[in-house]
Amino acid sequence: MKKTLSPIKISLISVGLGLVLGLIILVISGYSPMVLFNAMLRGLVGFTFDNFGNFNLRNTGEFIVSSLPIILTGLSVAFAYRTGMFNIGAEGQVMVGACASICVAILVPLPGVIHAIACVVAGALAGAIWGLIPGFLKSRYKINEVVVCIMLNYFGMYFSNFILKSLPGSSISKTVIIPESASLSSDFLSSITNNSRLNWGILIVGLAIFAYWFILNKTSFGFSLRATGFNEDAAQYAGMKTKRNVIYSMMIAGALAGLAGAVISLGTFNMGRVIGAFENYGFDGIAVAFVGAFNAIGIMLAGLLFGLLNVMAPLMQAAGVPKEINQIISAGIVLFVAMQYGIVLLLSKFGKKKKKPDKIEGDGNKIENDKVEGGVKA
Amino acid sequence: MNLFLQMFPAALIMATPIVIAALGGLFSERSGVINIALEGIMLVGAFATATATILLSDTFGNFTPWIGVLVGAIVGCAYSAIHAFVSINLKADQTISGVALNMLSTGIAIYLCQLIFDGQRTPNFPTNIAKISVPILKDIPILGPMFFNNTYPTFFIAVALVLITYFLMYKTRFGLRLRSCGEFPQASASMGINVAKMRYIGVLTSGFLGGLAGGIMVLTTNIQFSASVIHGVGFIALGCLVFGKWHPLGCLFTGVFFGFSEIISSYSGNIPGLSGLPTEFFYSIPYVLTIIALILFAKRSVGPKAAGKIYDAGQR
Amino acid sequence: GSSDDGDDSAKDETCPIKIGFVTDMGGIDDRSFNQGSWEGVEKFAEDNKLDKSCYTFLESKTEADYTTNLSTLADDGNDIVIAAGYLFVDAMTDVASQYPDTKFLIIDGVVEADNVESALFAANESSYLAGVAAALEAKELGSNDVGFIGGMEGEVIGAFQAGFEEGALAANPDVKIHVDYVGSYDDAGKATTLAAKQYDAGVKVIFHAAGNAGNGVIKEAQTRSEAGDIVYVVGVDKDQYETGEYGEADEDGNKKSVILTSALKRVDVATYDAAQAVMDDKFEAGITTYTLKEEGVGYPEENPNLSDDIKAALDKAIEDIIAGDIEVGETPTISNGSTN
Amino acid sequence: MEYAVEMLNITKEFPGIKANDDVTVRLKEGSIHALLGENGAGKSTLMSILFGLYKPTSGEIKVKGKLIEDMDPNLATELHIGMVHQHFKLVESFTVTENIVLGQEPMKNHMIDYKTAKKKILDLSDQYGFKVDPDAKISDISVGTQQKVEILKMLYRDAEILIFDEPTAVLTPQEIDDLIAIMKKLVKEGKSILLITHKLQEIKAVADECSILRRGKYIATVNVADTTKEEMAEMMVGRNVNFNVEKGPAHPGEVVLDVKNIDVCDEDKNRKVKDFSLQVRAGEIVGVAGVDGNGQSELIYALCGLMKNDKGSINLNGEDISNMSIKKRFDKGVGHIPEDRHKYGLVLDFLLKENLVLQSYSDAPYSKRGILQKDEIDKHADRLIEIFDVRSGEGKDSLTRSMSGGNQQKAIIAREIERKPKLLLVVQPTRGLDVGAIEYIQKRIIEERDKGTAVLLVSLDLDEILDLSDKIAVMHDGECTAFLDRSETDFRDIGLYMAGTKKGEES
Ligand SMILES: Nc1ncnc2c1ncn2[C@@H]1O[C@H](COP(=O)(O)OP(=O)(O)OP(=O)(O)O)[C@@H](O)[C@H]1O
Ligand SMILES: Nc1ncnc2c1ncn2[C@@H]1O[C@H](COP(=O)(O)OP(=O)(O)OP(=O)(O)O)[C@@H](O)[C@H]1O
Ligand SMILES: [Mg+2]
Ligand SMILES: [Mg+2]
Repeated sequence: MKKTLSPIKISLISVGLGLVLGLIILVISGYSPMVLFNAMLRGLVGFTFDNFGNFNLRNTGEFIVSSLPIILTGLSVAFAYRTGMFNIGAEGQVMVGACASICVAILVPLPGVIHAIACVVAGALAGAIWGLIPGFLKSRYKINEVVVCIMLNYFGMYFSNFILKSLPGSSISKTVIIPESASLSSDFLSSITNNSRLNWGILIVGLAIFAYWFILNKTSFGFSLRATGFNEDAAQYAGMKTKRNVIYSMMIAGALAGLAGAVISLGTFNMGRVIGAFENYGFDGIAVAFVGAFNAIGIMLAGLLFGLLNVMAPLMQAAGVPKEINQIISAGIVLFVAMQYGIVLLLSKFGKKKKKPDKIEGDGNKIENDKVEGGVKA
Repeated sequence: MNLFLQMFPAALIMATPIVIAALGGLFSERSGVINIALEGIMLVGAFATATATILLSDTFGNFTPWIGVLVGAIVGCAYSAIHAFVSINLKADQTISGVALNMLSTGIAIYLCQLIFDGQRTPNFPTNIAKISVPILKDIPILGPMFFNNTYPTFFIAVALVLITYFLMYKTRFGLRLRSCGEFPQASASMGINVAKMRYIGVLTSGFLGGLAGGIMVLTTNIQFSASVIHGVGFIALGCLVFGKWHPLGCLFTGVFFGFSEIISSYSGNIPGLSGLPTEFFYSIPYVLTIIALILFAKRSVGPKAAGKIYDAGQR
Repeated sequence: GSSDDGDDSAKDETCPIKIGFVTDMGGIDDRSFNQGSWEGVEKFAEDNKLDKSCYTFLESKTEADYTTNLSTLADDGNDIVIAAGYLFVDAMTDVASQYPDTKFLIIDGVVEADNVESALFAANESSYLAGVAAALEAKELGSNDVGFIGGMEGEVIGAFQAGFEEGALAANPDVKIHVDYVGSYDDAGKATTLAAKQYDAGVKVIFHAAGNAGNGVIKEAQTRSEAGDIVYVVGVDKDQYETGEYGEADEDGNKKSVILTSALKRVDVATYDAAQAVMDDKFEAGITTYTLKEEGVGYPEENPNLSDDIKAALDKAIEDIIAGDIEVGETPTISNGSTN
Repeated sequence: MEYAVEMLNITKEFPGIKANDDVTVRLKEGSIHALLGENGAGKSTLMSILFGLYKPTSGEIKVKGKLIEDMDPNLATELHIGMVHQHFKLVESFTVTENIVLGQEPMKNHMIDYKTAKKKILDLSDQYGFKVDPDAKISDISVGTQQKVEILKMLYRDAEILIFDEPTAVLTPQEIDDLIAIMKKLVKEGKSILLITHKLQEIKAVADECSILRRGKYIATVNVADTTKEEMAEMMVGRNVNFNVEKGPAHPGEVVLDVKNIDVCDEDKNRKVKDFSLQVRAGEIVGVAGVDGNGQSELIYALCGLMKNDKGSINLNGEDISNMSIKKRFDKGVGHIPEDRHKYGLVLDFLLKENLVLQSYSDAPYSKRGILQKDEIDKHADRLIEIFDVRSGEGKDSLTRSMSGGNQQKAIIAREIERKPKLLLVVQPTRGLDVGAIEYIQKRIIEERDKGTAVLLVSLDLDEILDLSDKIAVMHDGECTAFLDRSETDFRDIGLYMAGTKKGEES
C-alpha cells in the first residue's frame, strides 16, 4: 500500500485532467476534438492528414525552439522553490536577460564564439541581478518575494524597453539585427530540421538541466540549499548560511531565467525587441516547474509539453478553434497541480479505505504552512 | 495649477478601478487569503461587463452599462469562487492558485469572445456610462473642477465603497471577525467563528469588487473589450494595497496617487522638469514605489499576519 | 463558430489559387490592418468563387510565431502568403528565402527578395487630407487648434504626422497642432487621457494614427459629444464612422458619430491585387506604392459630418497632389508632447 | 452530587494514533478537577473535545446532566464552558477589548458597542483585581497579563465551567500563586474548573480531584487530599518512579565554557540577556533553570552563534568565540541539541542519513571539493544507527518525517555526540518523549558528562534540571539570579530565584 501519491503521478493526472478539460470545452463549443490531436501531431512532427504521412522536421525544430525558454524558466522557478522561494519574477528576469545579452551583442565587438558566450553570460548576470533584489529583500528584511517579483516584472519590462530603444540603430519596436558572432543560430541545426530556427540555445538548455540536477543533488552547496528550502530554521541551526543561501538561490534562479532571455533574443530572433505586454515565459515557467515536480527531467518533459501547447495554438486557430484553448488547457493543468491535495483526497476516498499510521500527512501540512508562509505582507 | 486641475479628473478615471480592486484585495487578504488573481478577475469582469453591455443595450438602453458592471461584478465573484475553493477547501498554495487563475482569465475571456463575437475583441459598446457634473458642487472653486465637473460617477462609487469598507472593517462585528481570521484564525475558531466561511466571504467579496473594477475600467477607458484592457492594473491594485497598509482610506489615497502616476506621462510634455523623461519612467512609478513601500514597512508588521498561510482546523 | 476542420484535403482541383494570411498579435478582427487585408482576400475569394479551403489565416500569439506561421502556410502549399505590418519584415526575409517557389506579399514593410512584393502606402498623402479637413472644421468651430495622436513614434507613423502637419498648415496657416504619442498600439486608456488633454487645451479635431489605442481617442470624443461639446476625430486606415457612433438613433435609424472623416489606407486593395496577380501569373516582386492616384489611399465617399466646403477643399487637394502641384513630405517637425 | 461536566467513554482517533482511548472524567460542580498525564497523554485533546474544537470518535458529553450532541465552540460558550488554551488564542494586533468581545460582540446601531464592552471588562477585572487596560494592544502586554485576558474572555462569556490547559507553564512562581488564588476565588463563586498541569505540587495546592491519563488511556481518578505526589506520579508514568536519576558524582576538570558579562539583544533592541556570566567545566552538567521567556533561548542562541552578544565574551577553552559563525563554533567543538527537534533539529523531508551529516556535510570526508561523497555519508549513517540504536522503517534511507519522535531525538543525539563536542548545549532534550526515551536520553547525557564533556542543560522542567545538573544557574529577566551547587539547593529555593529574588537577598 502506497502512503502518498508520488509527485509524478500527480503531474500526470493533472496533465490528463487539463487535456480532458480542453477536450470538453472543445466539444461543448461545437468543435471536433480531433482538432486538438491534429494540431498536436502537426506541432510535434509536422504530420498532416491532408498530406498524409508527410512529416516535417521543421515543426519539430520550432516546437523545441518554443520549449527552450520555458524549460529554462521552469528550472528557474523550480530552483528557487527548492530553496523555499517562489520566483514569480522569471518574466522580468527573462526580459532583462534578453536586454543585457542584446546590449553586449550590439555594443561590445568581440570575435566569434567568445562574443556569443559573453552575450549569454551577460544575460545570465542581468537575470541574476533581477533575482538578487527579491532574494536580498527577503533575507534582509523578510519581505515577501512574491509581491516584489511581480513589481519587478513590470519594472523589468519598462526598463529593458527603455534601454533597447536607446541602443544605436534601434527603432521603436526593435534593435538592429545582432552581428553573426553573437548569434546562437546554427546552420547545421537549422538544416537538419528543415530550416527551423533551432539553435545552439539547445546546448545551453542541456547544460542548465544538467547543472540544476548536479548542483541540487550532488554538491554540498545544493545540500544546504535543499535543507534551507525544506526547513530554514533547522538549516540555520546546523550552521548553514541560510540568508546567503536564499540570496544565492534567487540569483541562480534569476540567472536561469536570464539565460532564457538570451536564448530568445540571440537564438530565436537575433535582435532585441521592445515588448508591449508580458509574453508569459515566466508564468509558463511556473507551470513547467510544478508539473515537472521540481525534478530536472520532469521539468524538461513539462517544458516540452508546454512548448508543444504553444505551437499548437495557431494551428488550432487555423482550424477555426479559438487559439486561447491552449491557454485554458495550460492554466487548467496548473490549477489541477495546485489542487493536488484535493486530488489525493479524492483518490484516497475512492481507493483504499484502510487507515494506516500516516502522521506524515498531518505534519506535512504543518511544514507546508511554514514554507508557504507569506502572502502580501511586509 | 490649471494643468493640475485638468489632470485631476483624468487621474480619477484611472484611480477608480485601482481603488475598487484594491478594496477587493483588502477583503481577501484581511480574511487571510492572498489574491494575486485580481488582475485575472478584473479581466473576466471586464469581459462580462462588455458582453452584457453589448448584448443588452437594445433592451435596457442607456441604463445598460450599470447592468453591465453589475454582471461583471457577479461574474468576478463567481470566478473568484475557484480561488476560494482551491485555496480554502483544497488547501492549495494561494500563490499558485492565483497564478493559474490569471493564466486562465485571458484564455477564457478571449475564447468566449471568439465564440460570441467571432473575434479577439468585442464590438464597440452601444451605450456608455455618461459623465456627470454635479450641480452647485461643481461651482466650488478648485474642488469643483477637481471632483464634480464633467466626471464619471464611478469615482463616487469607489469613494462610497471605501467608506463602506471602512465601516464594515472597523465598526461592525463582521469586520472584527474577518480581520481576526486574517491575523490568527486559530483564535477565531476558538471563539466559535467559522474561519472557512469568513474566508469564503473575503475571497468572494474580493471577486465581486475585482469584477466591478474591471467592468468600470473597460467602460470608462475603452470603447470595446480586448485582452489588453486591464494591462497590469490588478497588480497595481495589489501594490496599492501594500502601499495603503491594508487600510481602506490608505487604498483610496494611494489609488488616486497611482492614478496620477498612470496619467502623468501623458502630461509630462507640459510639465517643466518632467518633459525630458522617458515614458517608461512614469510607467514604472507604481511598481517601484510599491517595492520601496515594502522596504519602509518591513520592520512594522502592517499586513494581515496569517495571509497566505493555509488554515487547517485539525479535524477531519 | 463553424465545425468543419478544413482537413478534408484542399487539392489543386478545387483551388485555382491558395492564399495564406498571417496576422500579427492584434488578431484577424482588429478593425484595422489585419482585418482590412483579410477583407481584401475574402472579397477576392468571393469574386472568384473560391472554396473556403483555398484561403486560410493563422493568428500569431507572440512575435515568436511570425516565422513559424509564415513557414507553416508556405508548407501548406499556399501560392501566396500575405502578412500585414512592418513587424513581419525580418520573419518574412528569412522565410521567403527558404521557400523560393512561394510568393509573398508584405504590407507596409520592404523585403527585398525575388518572390516578395512589398506594398507601401502613401500615408502622408491621406494624412494631408486629414490635416486639411481637421484644420478647416476647427476653423468652422471657431478654433485654430487641431491634434495628432500617434501610436508609437517612428518612420511609419511619422509619415502620417508629417502629412497631417502639412495639410493643416496649408488649410490654415494659423493652426496650432498638438502632437502626442501613446507609446503603444493598444493602450486605449492612455489614448483617452491624451485626447482629454488635447480637447481640454481647446483642440476641436484630433487625427489618430494609433491602431487600437485610437479607440480611446474616439471614446473621449464620444463622452464629450454626449455631454454636448462639439469635438471630432479623424479616423485612420478604414472608414471609422460606425466606430464613432454615439447616442440614440434618429427615426431613420442613423446615429451621430464623432468621426469627421477617415484617412483611408486600402490594404484590401493591395491584397486583392496581389492575389489577382498571382492567379493571372503576373506577380511582380519589388515595391508597389499605393498613392492617391491608384486610390490606394484617400478618404471615404460618405462623410455625413463634412461640410460641402471642406469636401470641395479635399477634392482640390487630391487633384493637386495627383498633379504633382503639391508634394507631401514624410518627416514630421513637431515633437511628442508639444505644439508648433 | 451534581456533576458540572461528564465526559463518558471518550475515544478520539487521529490518523495513526488514539489520542484518547475510552476516557471518562467527571467534574463535580464547584470543584477543581486536575488532569494529569505526560506529554502526549491526550489531555489537550480531551479538553478540545469538551470545548467542541474536535469531534470525538465515540463517547458522550453531558453538561449539567444533559446529553450534548455535536458540541462546537459556540454551543460550549452557550453552555457556559470556557477554555484558556495552552497556547494563547489572542490576536496580537487587536486590543484587549477586541479580543475579549470577538465572537460575542455587543451591538448598538449595527456597530460594535465597545463602550458597554469596556465597562463590563473593567468591572470584571476590578472584581478579580486584574488591572488590565482594555485599550492596550495584546502585543504590548506581558504574558501574565495576556493570560488574564484569556481568563477575562471566559468570564465575559459568563463561563461557569472553566478549562485551564497548562496555565502555569509560562508564569513565574509569583504569578502562579496569583493564579491559584484566582482559581480558588472562582470556585468559591460556584464555578467549576478543569485544570491541566504537569506539576504535582500545583495539583496538591488547588485541586480537589485528579484524573490521570497515560498514553491516551484513562488510569484513575483520585481524591487529591488522600493521595501523595509519589502515588500520582507512579500512576502517571505507569511504574515506580525513581525521582532521582541514577548518576555518580561529577569529576569537573578544566573550565571549557567561560561566559563573561554578556548582553544579548533581540531584533527590536530589547536586552534579553543582561550582564550574564557562567562557567561550565569539563565533566559537569550545568543546568539553567527559569520560567520560559526569561532569556534562556537567547543565551543559547548567543552561545551557538544564532545571535551575537553585544558585550562581554564567550570563551571556549580559552578562545573567544563571540564573533565566530555557527559553523566555526561547531568545528571548535560546540554541540547543540536544540529545543524543538521538528523545527530546529532536523530537516524532516531529508533522509535520515542526510540529517546525520546536517552540520558536517561540507567537510571531509563527506564532501570533496564541494561534491558530496555518497559512500562516506552512507557509511557514517550505518555506523550511527548501529551504535545509537536508531530505529526506522528503511534504515538510513528512511524519510525522517516517518520516524517516531523518540527515534528522531536519538538521531539528533547521535549526530551531536558522534562529533565529540567539548561543549554540549542541551535544550529541553526530553520534551514530548515517552518515558523509555526519556531514560535513554538522560542516561546518554550523563554518559557524555562522564566522558569529560562540558554540558549546559536548559530546561523549563525544574525536575529535569534537578535530576541531571551538578550545578544550577537560575535566570530571571535575562539575569543570573543564582549560581548554585545542586547539593546545596532544592525546588523551593530555585522557585524563589526564578521569580527574581537574587541570591543573598532572600530574607
Ligand atoms: N497535526 C498533527 N499531527 C501530528 N502531530 C501533531 C499534530 N498537532 C500536534 N501534534 C503533536 O502533538 C503533540 C502535542 O500537541 P500540542 O499542540 O499540545 O503540543 P504542545 O502542547 O505544543 O507541546 P508542549 O505541551 O510540550 O508545549 C506535539 O508533539 C505535536 O507535535
Ligand atoms: N491534530 C492532531 N492530529 C494528529 N495527532 C494529534 C493531533 N493533536 C494531537 N495529536 C496527537 O494526540 C496525542 C495527544 O496529544 P495531546 O495534545 O492531547 O497531549 P497532551 O496530553 O495535551 O500533551 P502535552 O502535555 O504535550 O500538552 C499526541 O500523541 C499527539 O501527537
Ligand atoms: Mg503541551
Ligand atoms: Mg497539551
